Amino acid sequence: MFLHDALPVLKFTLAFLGGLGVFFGIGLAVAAQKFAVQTDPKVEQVRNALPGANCGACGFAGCQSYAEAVVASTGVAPNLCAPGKAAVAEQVALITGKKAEAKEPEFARIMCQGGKSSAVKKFVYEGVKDCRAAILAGGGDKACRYGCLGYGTCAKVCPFGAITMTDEDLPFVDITKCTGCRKCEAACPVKVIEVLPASKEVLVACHSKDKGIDTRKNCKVGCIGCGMCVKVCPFEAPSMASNLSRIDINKCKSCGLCVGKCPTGAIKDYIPQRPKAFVKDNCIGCNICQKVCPVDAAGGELKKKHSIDQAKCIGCGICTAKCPVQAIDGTFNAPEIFQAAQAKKELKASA
Amino acid sequence: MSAAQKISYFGLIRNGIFGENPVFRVALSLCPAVAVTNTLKSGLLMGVAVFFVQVMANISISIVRKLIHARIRLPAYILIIGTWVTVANLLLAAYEWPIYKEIGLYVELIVAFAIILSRAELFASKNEVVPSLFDGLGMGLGFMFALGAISFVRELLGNGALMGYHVVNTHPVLLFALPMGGFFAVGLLMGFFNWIDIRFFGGHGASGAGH
Amino acid sequence: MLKLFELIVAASLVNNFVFTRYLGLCIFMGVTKKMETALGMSMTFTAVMVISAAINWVAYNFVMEPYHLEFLKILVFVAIIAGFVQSADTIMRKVSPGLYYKLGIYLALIITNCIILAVPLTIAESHYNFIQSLVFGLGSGLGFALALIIMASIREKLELADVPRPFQGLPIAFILTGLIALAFVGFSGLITL
Amino acid sequence: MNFKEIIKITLNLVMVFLFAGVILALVYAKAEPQITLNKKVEKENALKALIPAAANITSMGTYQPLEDKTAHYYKAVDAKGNVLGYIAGSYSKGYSSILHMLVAVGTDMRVKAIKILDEGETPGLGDDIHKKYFDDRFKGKSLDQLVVVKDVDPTKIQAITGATISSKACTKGVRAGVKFIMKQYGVGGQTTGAMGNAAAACPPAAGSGSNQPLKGVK
Amino acid sequence: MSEKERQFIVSVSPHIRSDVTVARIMWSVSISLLPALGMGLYFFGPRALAVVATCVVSCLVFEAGMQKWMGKPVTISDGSAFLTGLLLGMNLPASLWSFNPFLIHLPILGSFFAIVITKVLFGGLGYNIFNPALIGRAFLLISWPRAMTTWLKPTAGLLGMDAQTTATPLGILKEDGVGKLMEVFGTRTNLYTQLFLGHRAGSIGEVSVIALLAGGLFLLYKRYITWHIPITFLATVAILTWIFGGKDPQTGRMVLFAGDPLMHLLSGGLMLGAFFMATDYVTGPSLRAAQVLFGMGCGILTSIIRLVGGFPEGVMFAILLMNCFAPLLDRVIKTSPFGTVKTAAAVPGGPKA
Amino acid sequence: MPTFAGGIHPPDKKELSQSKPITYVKAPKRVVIPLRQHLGAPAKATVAVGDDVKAGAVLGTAEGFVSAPVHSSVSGKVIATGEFPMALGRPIESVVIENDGKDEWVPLQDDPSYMELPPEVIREKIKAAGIVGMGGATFPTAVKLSPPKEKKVDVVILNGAECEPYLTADHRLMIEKPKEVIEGLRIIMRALGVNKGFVGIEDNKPDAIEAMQNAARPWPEIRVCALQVKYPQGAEKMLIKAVSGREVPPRALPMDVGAVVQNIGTTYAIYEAVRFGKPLVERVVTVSGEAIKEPKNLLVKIGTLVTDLIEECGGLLNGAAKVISGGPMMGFAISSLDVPVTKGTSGILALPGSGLFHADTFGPCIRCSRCVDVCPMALNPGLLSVFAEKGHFEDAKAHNLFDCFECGSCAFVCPSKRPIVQLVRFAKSMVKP
Repeated sequence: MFLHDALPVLKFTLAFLGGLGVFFGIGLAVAAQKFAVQTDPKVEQVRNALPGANCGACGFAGCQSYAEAVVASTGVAPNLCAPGKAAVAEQVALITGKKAEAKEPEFARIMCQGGKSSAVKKFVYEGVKDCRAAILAGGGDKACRYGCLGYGTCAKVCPFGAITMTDEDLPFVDITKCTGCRKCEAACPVKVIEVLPASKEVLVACHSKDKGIDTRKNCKVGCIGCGMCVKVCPFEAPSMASNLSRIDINKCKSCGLCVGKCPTGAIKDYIPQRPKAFVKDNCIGCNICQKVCPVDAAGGELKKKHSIDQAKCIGCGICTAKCPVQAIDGTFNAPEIFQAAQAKKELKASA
Repeated sequence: MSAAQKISYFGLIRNGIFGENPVFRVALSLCPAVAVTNTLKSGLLMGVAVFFVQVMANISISIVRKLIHARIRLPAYILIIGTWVTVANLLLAAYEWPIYKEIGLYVELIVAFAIILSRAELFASKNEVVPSLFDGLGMGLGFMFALGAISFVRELLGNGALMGYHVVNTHPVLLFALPMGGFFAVGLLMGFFNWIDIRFFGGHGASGAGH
Repeated sequence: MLKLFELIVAASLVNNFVFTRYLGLCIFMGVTKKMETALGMSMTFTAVMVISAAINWVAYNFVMEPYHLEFLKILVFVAIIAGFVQSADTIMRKVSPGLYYKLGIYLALIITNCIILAVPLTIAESHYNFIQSLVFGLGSGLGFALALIIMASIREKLELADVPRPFQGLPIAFILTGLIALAFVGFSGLITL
Repeated sequence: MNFKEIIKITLNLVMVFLFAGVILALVYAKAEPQITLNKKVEKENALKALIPAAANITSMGTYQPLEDKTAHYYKAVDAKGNVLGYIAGSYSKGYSSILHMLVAVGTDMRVKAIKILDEGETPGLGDDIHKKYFDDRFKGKSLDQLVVVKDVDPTKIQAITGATISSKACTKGVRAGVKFIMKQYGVGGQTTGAMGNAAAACPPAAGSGSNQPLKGVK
Repeated sequence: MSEKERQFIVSVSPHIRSDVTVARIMWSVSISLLPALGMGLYFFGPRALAVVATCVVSCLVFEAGMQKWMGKPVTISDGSAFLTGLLLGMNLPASLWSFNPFLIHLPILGSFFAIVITKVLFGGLGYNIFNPALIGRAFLLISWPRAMTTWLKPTAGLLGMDAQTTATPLGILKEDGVGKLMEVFGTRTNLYTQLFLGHRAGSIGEVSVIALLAGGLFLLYKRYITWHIPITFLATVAILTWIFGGKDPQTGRMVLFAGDPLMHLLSGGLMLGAFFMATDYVTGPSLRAAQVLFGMGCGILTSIIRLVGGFPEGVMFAILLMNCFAPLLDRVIKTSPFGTVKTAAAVPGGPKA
Repeated sequence: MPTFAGGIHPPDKKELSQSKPITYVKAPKRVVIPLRQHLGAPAKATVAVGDDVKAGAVLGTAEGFVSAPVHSSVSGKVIATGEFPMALGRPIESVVIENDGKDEWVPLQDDPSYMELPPEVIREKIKAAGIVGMGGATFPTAVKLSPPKEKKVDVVILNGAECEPYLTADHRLMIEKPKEVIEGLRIIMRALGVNKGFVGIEDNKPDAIEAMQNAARPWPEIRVCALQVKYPQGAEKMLIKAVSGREVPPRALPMDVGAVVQNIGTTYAIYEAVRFGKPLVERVVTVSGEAIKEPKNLLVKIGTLVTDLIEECGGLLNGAAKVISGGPMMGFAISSLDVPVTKGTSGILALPGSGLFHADTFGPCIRCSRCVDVCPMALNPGLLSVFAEKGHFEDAKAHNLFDCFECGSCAFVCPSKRPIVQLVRFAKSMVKP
């Protein structure tokens, strides 16, 4: 009964729709064939990753336009597709090569510690609170012309909110948010920001090339070029050039020896808590550690198990390196040294 | 259905309501969010219509996904969606006539909603029937939730009523009952949710297309 | 003639699709971020609107009404528009790439714009004749173009504003659209059709 | 792409179309009677509400009230066949929309009740024309009393505060309806369709038959 | 501090500035509105005062509260929120302050819409797209149309608590035509005089043309505003209403060149709008050429709405609509920098001193 | 009265020093002479520590076409070379000479027939004297006087506008040395082969106009014209517009419209160089401001430290908060008084803290268009400042950022007290022209 009612409707419907189908099917197929255009395979790939809803939320005229734009221009972000969200963004980024391969993370490091209380200002600056603008007025108000101006341009340009300004008017980098994108480095007019590998955690936080006496006049925490760090470093990492010490990050082992020796505190140690050395039971009491310890932390009676004063130890690892029986653990280089010793032993054994 | 699958299906639904809410987060399908949310009832009914179309479209596209030629994927999907929209339209007209008279045009326009097409392409055309069903459920529910929230605010402010029952006995803010009040309601709600996101969950507060 | 003029004014200003009928919002919010896209979209959209009004009028009045297939209108309208847009897209890309990159790329956006469907539906419901349908399509297109251009120019200006963070992007765009809609109330009662 | 591809695409599309067609045709066949019924019931209810005592309300044909529109008019009789009154559809140009209304007129040619079916007047102001307090102002008014005034005057139509245009438009529409009914059925008027083209020529929109009396629905 | 250690101030030039500040402009505009406000209070009594005071106070509270909440410096002393409140209050009917407890909050809600939605959400002073006071009024008009179109009869009494209500001149014109207007006001001279002095129904601050003109001329004299917007606005309205404003009293059809421009200039909120609202710096275009177009646009839209549109008064919507177009005008109309326009080359005779 | 469009009327404050005759300052014990006092390449040092030099001796030679040599302003011994602080903030390579007090000069040669010299010789003399634009721009004058062949220069304009408030150096020079200035103008005209000369003087210096008119009377080709008082009337392009009616297109030079503009002080220096062969080693400097005990116009040896000048004028009053090198509109604030006067220093102003404008806070742009009205270059400075503030430097560039010459009129009138000039300079530093 019901079907009987529906039949005439069905008849017309199917006839009409079938006709439309044939018309469009042939039309579209022929059009697609006759007017085929060669496209960049990458564009095609991106296009397929996109939802294809042509919603326009990305600000481009549909998915095809966005795909073309994102492949063609490095300035177009891969995460503009709103319906696609993170998953699509990831795919697009991979296809377009906008996401770099995994490598050691890098962080922005501020190479100045001359905050409000330690650096001298040469005048009272009035004007736009932006370092790039402030430097146009008398070259910046810090007496030291290598110092951080402290008007927070880096914090402003950081796309990740990783930089905040401290009470000392110095930038503080939150390394959990910092991606090493170098935006701040590019924006800083005094070039006081360097982006360095995350593992390099002992740095001379000063760029002053002034003579030591001038630096001292301008700032309490500047590098005065005294050369103490050069003398104390076991790895020959720091070197002096134009009144400024510079640590070669390829040589530096982050032992932290220089940090304590620097008379002005210009060398900054980014390791929040230094490892402390401790003596293992296989100590033979040779006293070598006592001799090499730069901070007089190691000691004890000869032939007895030594101990290390945890309050003094800076975890520099010299004792670990010098200990003939690898009895001191806990320093930054301990695993490395133990491994080397083990390899040596095996080599000997095999020979 | 294993326990692990259940969780992921639940995840799909939750994703639709919160993570990728089609209105507040993805910011698509905005016209009905503005136009038919002046009362809770029509808002919810519109939500039901979209829910129905989304679920049915997801299912049917998932079924036929391997048969459709790549060249005509888009037209074919639109046709499938159009079919279900017509079905929803006819059913509403037959069984919910009074409300249908108000929201009819917008039900017909569901066919042009980017959200349905984009879920079809993004999800249903790449997944099996059951996950597609749950994705449709999630998106549909998310849409219903959003429309419910907007129309709740608007009916309360604009008519001093909820589901047609007067709850506030004052001269209401007529603006919110008018369609243009939808713009303000949607804008303010979006801002409000962003504010919550920033204030309490440390989010970036970027909603949808508005990067 | 006056009637047709009134129809254009009504469709573009008094009953502006975006500000008084609340349609086409997704595209509206998407393409008004840049003036350039807004302009391209306006032109393409207006053209497609007129053509689609014509084709759909023919289909509706010569096929669907005589055979009582009105209930298929959604499906048929959307199929016709999708087919037309897709072939126009393909052909244009090959025949005139210059024009394509200026205007053609916006064709893709049109299919997910509800106005493109609302126009033939309104025409079908109001029983406009052929000329009236064309004029209505033109008016609607112009109205949408006007909305896009106004919005794009305002949003360009908003780029420089200190909008509170939770409201940046879409929320403020919505409130802005609401305010424009409030201003467009001034046109109400101008023409009664 | 070759010929086979073309065929494949075409078939593909045709399949989708046909598949859609089947579903739609079936749903439509099921839903269509109900939709028709919905429309019919709605119309009947509207008519019935105007003259609740009537048992039968019959469409008597169409006429042209205002604004180039065509409207139906009806006769209401009770169970015994006594004429209770007449109802005329009417249109009028309001402030921002065309008003569509029904006007019920008693045999004494006074307004019994009116009902606004469709309007798009200013919310909160002009759209009060479909509120009861305003519609009640028409009750019992004769044609010459259908005049809008701004002060309180129970013998005339008092305008809605702040919406004189809408009030006037509404009254104009009612007048058109009353005028037509008077011309048709009033004292001295003919009892048959004056325009000649009455009943049969234009079937009522709702019913499928011609001028069959619409059965009152409870 | 010894002479040697003294630290000087360094900033980029110029090192001297004029004494005109934003606060001074805002407060001057506020002061120039006082005569009109005074006339409004004189005609509409204490209720008018209550409406304006509520608007001013709530605008200040909303601005200060939002700034505090968002952690920005509180800048209400610059007078911009005060001015917004004042303008909003002066754009409302005095009847808004009534004994109806449901309506008392309207000025407060209007202020909320004006300050928070229109201004603060867009970034505060300098960034709003629309004139806050007008949006506040439009919002109230849409939401409470009845309350917003109930006009008190001007009584010139100080105790106008239960004064009668009546229609505004433009309302009468729209609904009943010129005939009725003449009936109410008697003679044309009387009509003009009443409109000029402000003895008519209307918003609190818009009625007295003479007081508004005084304020507007003061602003022009002080150069806080320029002629570009107000004069083109007024001129356009005058010309258009003169051309298209005439109606045949019998047939009601339009008669060209028979309008009454003076009546249109003096009535409604035109003076208030032209001198105080359309000239808002923030929401108008910034180049003078664009401002002329802006003023013309305002005039055209006002005339259209008054003559053929739905509302009796079109100034508010005209300005809001032109606010939408201002960024576009700014974008299209650009300055031609010095030297880009070819001038008649070489005048070796030198200048004529 | 002729002028240009736009401009402002700042309080001119010239009464502080305009009636004070130019007084000669005794050469200080020590002078610091920077090797770069001009636009272009720095001069190359030709002396070393320990050398004895005479006044007028060359300390550094010009390096390249756009450059100028630097001469010693005193006789004595070179006691140091190296970087020394300059008024602009950044240290600059300089020569420090201890004055032996003998004031011994290198031999100078008076050439009374200087008007018969061929143009090339004139240019050569000017170049050798190290003359640069002394209004502040410090563009090497010899370069300005050597237009390429295709650019036909037909008018020379002397800039007597001195529109900056406080400054009266040129004003005094015109009153006290009108004959010499006119001679200088004639030399320039001869060097350029031009027979039309104008002297543009703002109307607030009637005595200068009169003196110059008297001095110019014998020469019909020279005309002294009074100009409307308006800042920045003395800007090259504005002056050309006011005097000749010609507009110099953006990024073009005055010579592109056939005009050459010279500062009064420069013209005087040209006269001295061409007539006597005297290099540019001294200049007139106005020392003024409310925080100076006795404002004066001083004839100063280049290289004299600002401290010495201020002492000469009785010292700073208590409460001096800002010291400016140049005028208050375009000069720059200096942070230390131990900086030398250079060829471009037209004035030293000391302003007291009370009543001083503080630029540390400013409001948002309210788009009042005052800056648009006053901008002599017809730009939209407010918009440029917003672009710079929000980091839209490319947009700023598209709105003719680089046409701005930083006259400061916009910042002067801005009711929001926005540091528009700083923002413009900021934007300029962020994008390439």
